[in-house]
Amino acid sequence: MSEFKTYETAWCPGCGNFSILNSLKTALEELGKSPHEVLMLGGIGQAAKTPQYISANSFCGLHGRALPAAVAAKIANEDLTVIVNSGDGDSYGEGGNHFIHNIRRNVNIAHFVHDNQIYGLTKGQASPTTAEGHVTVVQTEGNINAPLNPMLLALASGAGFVARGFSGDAKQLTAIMKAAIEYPGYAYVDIMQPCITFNKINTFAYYKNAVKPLPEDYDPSDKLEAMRIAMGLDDKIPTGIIYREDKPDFHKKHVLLKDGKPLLDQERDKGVLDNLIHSFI
Amino acid sequence: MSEFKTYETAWCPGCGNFSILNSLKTALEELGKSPHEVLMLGGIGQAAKTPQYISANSFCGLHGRALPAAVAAKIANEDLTVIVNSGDGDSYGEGGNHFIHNIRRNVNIAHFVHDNQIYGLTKGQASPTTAEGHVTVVQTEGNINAPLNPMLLALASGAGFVARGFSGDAKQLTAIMKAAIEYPGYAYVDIMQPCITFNKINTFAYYKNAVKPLPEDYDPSDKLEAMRIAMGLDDKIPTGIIYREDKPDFHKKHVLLKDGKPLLDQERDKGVLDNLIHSFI
Amino acid sequence: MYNILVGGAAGQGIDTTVSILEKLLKRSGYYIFTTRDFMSRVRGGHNFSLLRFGTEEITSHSYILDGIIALNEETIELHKDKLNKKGFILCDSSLEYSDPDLNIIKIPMTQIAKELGNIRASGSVAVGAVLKLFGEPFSYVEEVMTSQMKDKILEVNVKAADAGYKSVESLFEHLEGGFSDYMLISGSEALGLGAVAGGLKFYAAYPMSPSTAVLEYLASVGNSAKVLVEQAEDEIAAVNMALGASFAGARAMTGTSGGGFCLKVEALGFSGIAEIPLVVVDVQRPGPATGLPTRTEQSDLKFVVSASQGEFPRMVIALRTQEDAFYQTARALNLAEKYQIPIILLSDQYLGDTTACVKPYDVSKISMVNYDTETEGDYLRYRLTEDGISKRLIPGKTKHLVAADSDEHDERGWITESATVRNQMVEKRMKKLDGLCDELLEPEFMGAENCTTLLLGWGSLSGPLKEAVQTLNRNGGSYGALVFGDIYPLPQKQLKKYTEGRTLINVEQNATGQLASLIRGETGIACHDSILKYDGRQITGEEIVAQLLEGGQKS
Amino acid sequence: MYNILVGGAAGQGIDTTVSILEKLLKRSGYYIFTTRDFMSRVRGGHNFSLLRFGTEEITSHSYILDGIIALNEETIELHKDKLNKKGFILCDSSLEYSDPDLNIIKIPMTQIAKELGNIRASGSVAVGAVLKLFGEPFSYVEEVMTSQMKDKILEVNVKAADAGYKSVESLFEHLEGGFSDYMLISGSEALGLGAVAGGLKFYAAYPMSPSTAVLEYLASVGNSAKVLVEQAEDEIAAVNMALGASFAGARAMTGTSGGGFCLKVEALGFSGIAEIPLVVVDVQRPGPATGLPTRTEQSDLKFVVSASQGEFPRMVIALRTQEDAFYQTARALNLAEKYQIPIILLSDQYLGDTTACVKPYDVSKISMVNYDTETEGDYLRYRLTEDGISKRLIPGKTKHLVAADSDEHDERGWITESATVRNQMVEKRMKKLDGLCDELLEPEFMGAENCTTLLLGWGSLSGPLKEAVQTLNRNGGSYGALVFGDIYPLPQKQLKKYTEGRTLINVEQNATGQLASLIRGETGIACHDSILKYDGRQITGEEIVAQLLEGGQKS
Ligand SMILES: Cc1ncc(C[n+]2csc(CCOP(=O)(O)OP(=O)(O)O)c2C)c(N)n1
Ligand SMILES: Cc1ncc(C[n+]2csc(CCOP(=O)(O)OP(=O)(O)O)c2C)c(N)n1
Ligand code: SF4
Ligand code: SF4
Ligand SMILES: [Mg+2]
Ligand SMILES: [Mg+2]
Repeated sequence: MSEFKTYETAWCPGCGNFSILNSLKTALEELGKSPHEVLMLGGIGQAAKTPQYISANSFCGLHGRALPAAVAAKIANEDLTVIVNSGDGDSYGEGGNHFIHNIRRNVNIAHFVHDNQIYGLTKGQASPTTAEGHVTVVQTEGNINAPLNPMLLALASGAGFVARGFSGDAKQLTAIMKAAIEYPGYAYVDIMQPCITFNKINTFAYYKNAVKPLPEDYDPSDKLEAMRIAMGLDDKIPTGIIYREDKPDFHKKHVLLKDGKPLLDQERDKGVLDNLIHSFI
Repeated sequence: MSEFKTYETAWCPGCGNFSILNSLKTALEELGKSPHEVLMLGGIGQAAKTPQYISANSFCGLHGRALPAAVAAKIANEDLTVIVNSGDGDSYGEGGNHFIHNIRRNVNIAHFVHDNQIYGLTKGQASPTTAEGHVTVVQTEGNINAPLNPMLLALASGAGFVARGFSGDAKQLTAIMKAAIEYPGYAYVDIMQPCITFNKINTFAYYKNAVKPLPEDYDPSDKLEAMRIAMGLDDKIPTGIIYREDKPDFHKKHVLLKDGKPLLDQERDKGVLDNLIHSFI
Repeated sequence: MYNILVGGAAGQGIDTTVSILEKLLKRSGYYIFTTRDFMSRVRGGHNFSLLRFGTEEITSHSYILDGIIALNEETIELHKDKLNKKGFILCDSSLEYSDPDLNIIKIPMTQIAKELGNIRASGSVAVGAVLKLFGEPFSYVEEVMTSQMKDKILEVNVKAADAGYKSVESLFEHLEGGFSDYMLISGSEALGLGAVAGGLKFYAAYPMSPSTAVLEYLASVGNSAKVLVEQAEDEIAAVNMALGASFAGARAMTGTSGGGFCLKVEALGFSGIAEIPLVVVDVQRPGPATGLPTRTEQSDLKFVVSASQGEFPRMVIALRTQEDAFYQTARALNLAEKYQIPIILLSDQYLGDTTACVKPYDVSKISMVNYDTETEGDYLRYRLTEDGISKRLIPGKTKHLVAADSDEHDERGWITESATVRNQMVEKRMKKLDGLCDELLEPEFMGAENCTTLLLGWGSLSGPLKEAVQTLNRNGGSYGALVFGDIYPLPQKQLKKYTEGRTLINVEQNATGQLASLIRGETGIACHDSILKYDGRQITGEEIVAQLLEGGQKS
Repeated sequence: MYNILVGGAAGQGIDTTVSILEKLLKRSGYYIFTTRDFMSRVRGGHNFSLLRFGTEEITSHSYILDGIIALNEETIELHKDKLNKKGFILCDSSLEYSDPDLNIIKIPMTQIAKELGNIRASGSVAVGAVLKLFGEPFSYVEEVMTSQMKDKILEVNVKAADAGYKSVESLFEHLEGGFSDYMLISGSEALGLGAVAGGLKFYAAYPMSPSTAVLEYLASVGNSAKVLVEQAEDEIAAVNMALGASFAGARAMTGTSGGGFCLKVEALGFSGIAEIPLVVVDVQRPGPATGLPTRTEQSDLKFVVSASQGEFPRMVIALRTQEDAFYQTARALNLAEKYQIPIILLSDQYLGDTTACVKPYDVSKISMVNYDTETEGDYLRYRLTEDGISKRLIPGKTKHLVAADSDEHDERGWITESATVRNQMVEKRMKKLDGLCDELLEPEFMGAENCTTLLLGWGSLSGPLKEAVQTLNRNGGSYGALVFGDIYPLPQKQLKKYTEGRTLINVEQNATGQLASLIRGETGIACHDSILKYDGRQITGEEIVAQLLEGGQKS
């Protein structure tokens, strides 16, 4: 069996990131992946250190910029299983533009956002998902900006796989992750994760009490219903795969990739360069 | 009566921008604004030149960055009527992150996006709203990225005023603009605008045939219905105010601004500085 | 040598007319050099192209004209003073302009085109007329037009050219040149083609004048050349896509102009510390900020040599000519791979949009370097080595695991806070410069070996400087010029050899003399005087000569 | 003078312990200088603070210790070699570490705290013990703790300190200093406070270590100081918000560290061409890219002096001390307004996070400059003037219309493509440098006027250099130092005066000697040798001395 080791981490003992890392390892192992086939990417942040803590190829890039690197790596070599793990600040704040536009691109990667509703690594400022009224070192009077609804944003931007997990529900999270990794396109999962050090509002107990898995018979193919659910009109936060749609991914639509040969292995036809040069004569 | 002159423009004769500019002038005049009370901002692009072509205070900033400058100008001086005119590339491409986050901020400005579904000034590359399959100088096989649905994106991001206009329907557009300028919060209008030079798909005739004003009795306060409409499931493109919600804007929520005194006119209490210095002793 | 100007408003078809004319003239043997001067607008305003052609190499544009093809009256007003005594003005009969001192040739272009059933063919009437005016045969028209336009409009355009040809008498005689087998290519196309030759697999960019020409060229050949060209949502995405692709094994490049370069600066340092090969093209235009979007300047040099926080090895290559643009781009991609560093290619609007004749590129001159494919035993991505270069494996192409990190890291690529490892890694990275410095290309020397005055320049001023030095020396001057291509790290051998005891004058297309300042900072050598131009229009060889002879240059 | 180290893992409360201790010691008259060395993690790892206190000004940290307060064993292992002969180690009784050669004082801190009912009060036990060890009175404990903690935990902490106080015997004697009326402030707080004093109304930033301290300080005083502090969605938004606010009349600043600065580069040029006052703070940390996020370096100098495409006037001020941080920030905001230019303040983690004593700031020393309020007749925002400065009116505060444009523009602020206007505008903007150069502050000279060796440094190396020069000269050396605050444009008078005929050694916290290279590029003056450190830890005065005496520095 393939094995994904965990290395020593720099996370706080008790941090929700540990369970997310565990679920990820289990998911990869259950999918029968080998470490060298997998490329893990992150930006900068506590969550974004995940690629350093698991035995796989790793790419810890710039804050907010994991997605463009990830989709391009997948474009370069579709044989890689490409997974991004990053924080809510990284993914929705600094990286917000890449989030909405890579949904449009629909490259076959999985994106796991460790959403602790706070900036962890920089020690406790509001993130885009921090609740209104939440007092921090910077938001001294309580956050006055309406929190982003990432589920709704992803749906509105046209994502084909939209799910929500909770670090405290390993079984469900592992199942979601497996489905996301196997989904042929951009698969997005927002994972609620307690930050025990800097978020004293959205604690483990808070999430534990707030979440409710979607019913077994929930039909994730109805977009309008998914948006209704994502709007959060119900009193519990639904977890599970909220929306799933089958549609061609970037590779299937791109003339250079649709034949299935990885870009980096494609040889240029002989004479092409001469022809190009000749076209200027 | 106040008067908003038009200066000589560098737009192509026949461009949809002219009608938008006209509607804007009419709206401002009908609202009784004086040029010096109005601050017009744009990024870079054909649409973004609008502030140069009307007699008002003007700020033509960086490509994609009109919104942050605009909201900060309004924060600095709420007596200004602040309006952003910019293109689809400027607003949703380069400026996408500012778009979603300024919706969260909800500062009282109006944002008019001249959406010609193309990059005009740079001569015809796909913009975020360019249709799938549209062939351009860069998208030589036709655009394969799913176009952004800006109405839905704005709604999902929590905008309180979401409308769509068409440059060819001056009457409706003027009315929408007036409502947007008067709306106390971030008011967003996507305006369909033919680019006669670089977009041969979404022509005046195309839009003319595609649009359909929302029914008179349409209730813009139902968000789920607004999202359904914005999803574009109906065969016509609805125009008008799709969603409108009354909620406190940034100024009402901010402890320094809620009393209504413009920030730039606020005097610091005497002795504050001494106290601050003293707090370190 | 002849020189004609084609001018009018944006949208009047100057580009098409010029592009057919230059191809026809090359076909008939001429050396071609065509520059483009246009405004940042799509319709209206005033644009023009200068088409210079002759029987020897031409390296600069010139404002001394043999003819003006005026698509509107403004063109005549603006440019008539530049006409030679023998010079003509060709325009449509509908223009009311008249001046007994000028040789104005009016032909009913629009009317002819209208009669032929396609008003847009009026440019072809002008093409035909120009051919005749310069004593050219009509024979290549059909061949060249076939390669330039869609079948259905071919016939009417050929007819229009024929009508134009018949409507005037010859004024100049045909000169016999040997350049019909040369390429005719713009700097930006040459850059794109060089990238293809250098093994490019992935190009990501966001449109920005004047760099868009590179994006569009690559997009046009991507399918056949197997280069995936992706338009990014912004420049930050573009450069981070290039890094992701490069890390994953697809040779990658990104391109932009000043403002877009700003947004890529953070990623330069990431390429530096994570040792991911990256080539970034900056096609310069006048700044600051939006500046003059469609014009030219050389004012990003100091910016790009030190852009990004912290310190890491990098290389900056200034492209001088349509030849450089090809070979140096190919070389840059391979050096980036070899040293695992970011390389910046500096072009500018002048070079990028100017078409010139060049000898067909010889692909065998390019030395290709590839990433490593496998390694025995333990693999350390950032292994400390003698020359600072560690084996670069590609993730998924080996059983070993490959890491990249923008934090300081150890040999495995894992985050470290160790002071010792930090020092080792800084030194490892900087050591790569030793190897790189050994293979720097010295600046090109042109002119008289024993000159008394040495002009210093870089990049696209190469051509105007070459013409200036030739003119000056032909008239008894004692001038030389050193023109930098590789510019950072700064090659110093020629500099030390040629500057000694000479009057040094830097000639630059900027306001502060950035090359002079770089040279002084790196070598202590100070220039005595400078010729600086920063109005967005490239200086000509003739202007350099005039400024030197009048001694009016600023110091 | 005494020097103690408080060390342990992140999350063990080092900061609180040190911050109470330093306030107590200052209250009792000492001059305080506390530096912080910590890792980029929230829990675990190894962090420490160095608290130096004495009866005279202290300008550098030191690794020669009188005591170690060890919150874990690792701290002892890592630092015991730095102890003086008389030095002690204070730790919890639960630590098993023992070494007969060391004076290890174990007290049951955790147990005492537990017994008092609050395990987190164990740090206060240590505080009490340290006070006693240094022969300090207990009397200020309650007063200082009241200002530092919430009421409900006050009592238990005072009791804990008391228990600690009683658990040890004095080892050192109290020294009588005169600094109890001084401020004790960190560089980043001083910067924030200076901004308030300089008229700041709007601060926008995105969190990034180590600049976050400025953001957090300003956020904490924003309500009373009437400064609106906005956390932006990214750094690009932050700087463009600052520009929007500044244009609209609210004095504005934005702050960040290296990577975030990259994202603000494009806006610098916009500030330059549109002449919108802007102050950008860069609290440097080791690069490239993410580098070592919580450590220190001076490696952004060359980057910031030429960041952004094109050419425009700018000023760069390096902050040297907690005094500079206040006055120069206030000055920067006013100079930015006066010259309508971007000004960059360079701080670094060392300065930003170090707390030191300073004489209470004197607000009357700040000269305030305001924008213009009205003008007669026609208003031209970019009117060509003698000194390049045009009247800046605020939109809405006048009947005139005010324009800003990132494109090249005419006097009204409208887009232009005219070569003449372009030249005028470039020259107008650059002319502002003349005025600015006239009011540059020369570098501070320290040491012997007739020295033979001159050390050159900038920014936060000021303190360590000062100590080094004093030590060297005290021991018969002949050293001087020139330390730059205003650094770009480079003030040259002192430089010319002091460099002549002396051995020049640049001392910098970077790998390439950026100041030396800047000086050479601007003046031709070359350094003979250099001391460079780039492991993320600031060099001490003592290390500079040692390197100079051993002559082991790199050249
Ligand atoms: C360009 C840039 N800006 C800012 C930072 C500082 N920074 C590092 S991580 C981070 C935010 C972390 O928050 P999040 O993404 O939610 O991750 P978490 O630590 O909470 O897991 C920030 C602002 C940076 N490294 N680079
Ligand atoms: C940083 C930066 N990137 C790119 C550009 C080039 N640019 C100018 S306008 C524009 C897009 C214009 O498209 P849009 O916003 O839709 O406006 P339109 O011209 O269609 O009205 C681009 C890419 C720029 N000026 N700055
Ligand atoms: S700070 Fe929060 S997110 Fe970061 S490791 Fe600690 S608990 Fe986890
Ligand atoms: S290019 Fe298109 S958008 Fe621009 S002015 Fe012309 S018609 Fe209008
Ligand atoms: Mg987070
Ligand atoms: Mg557009």
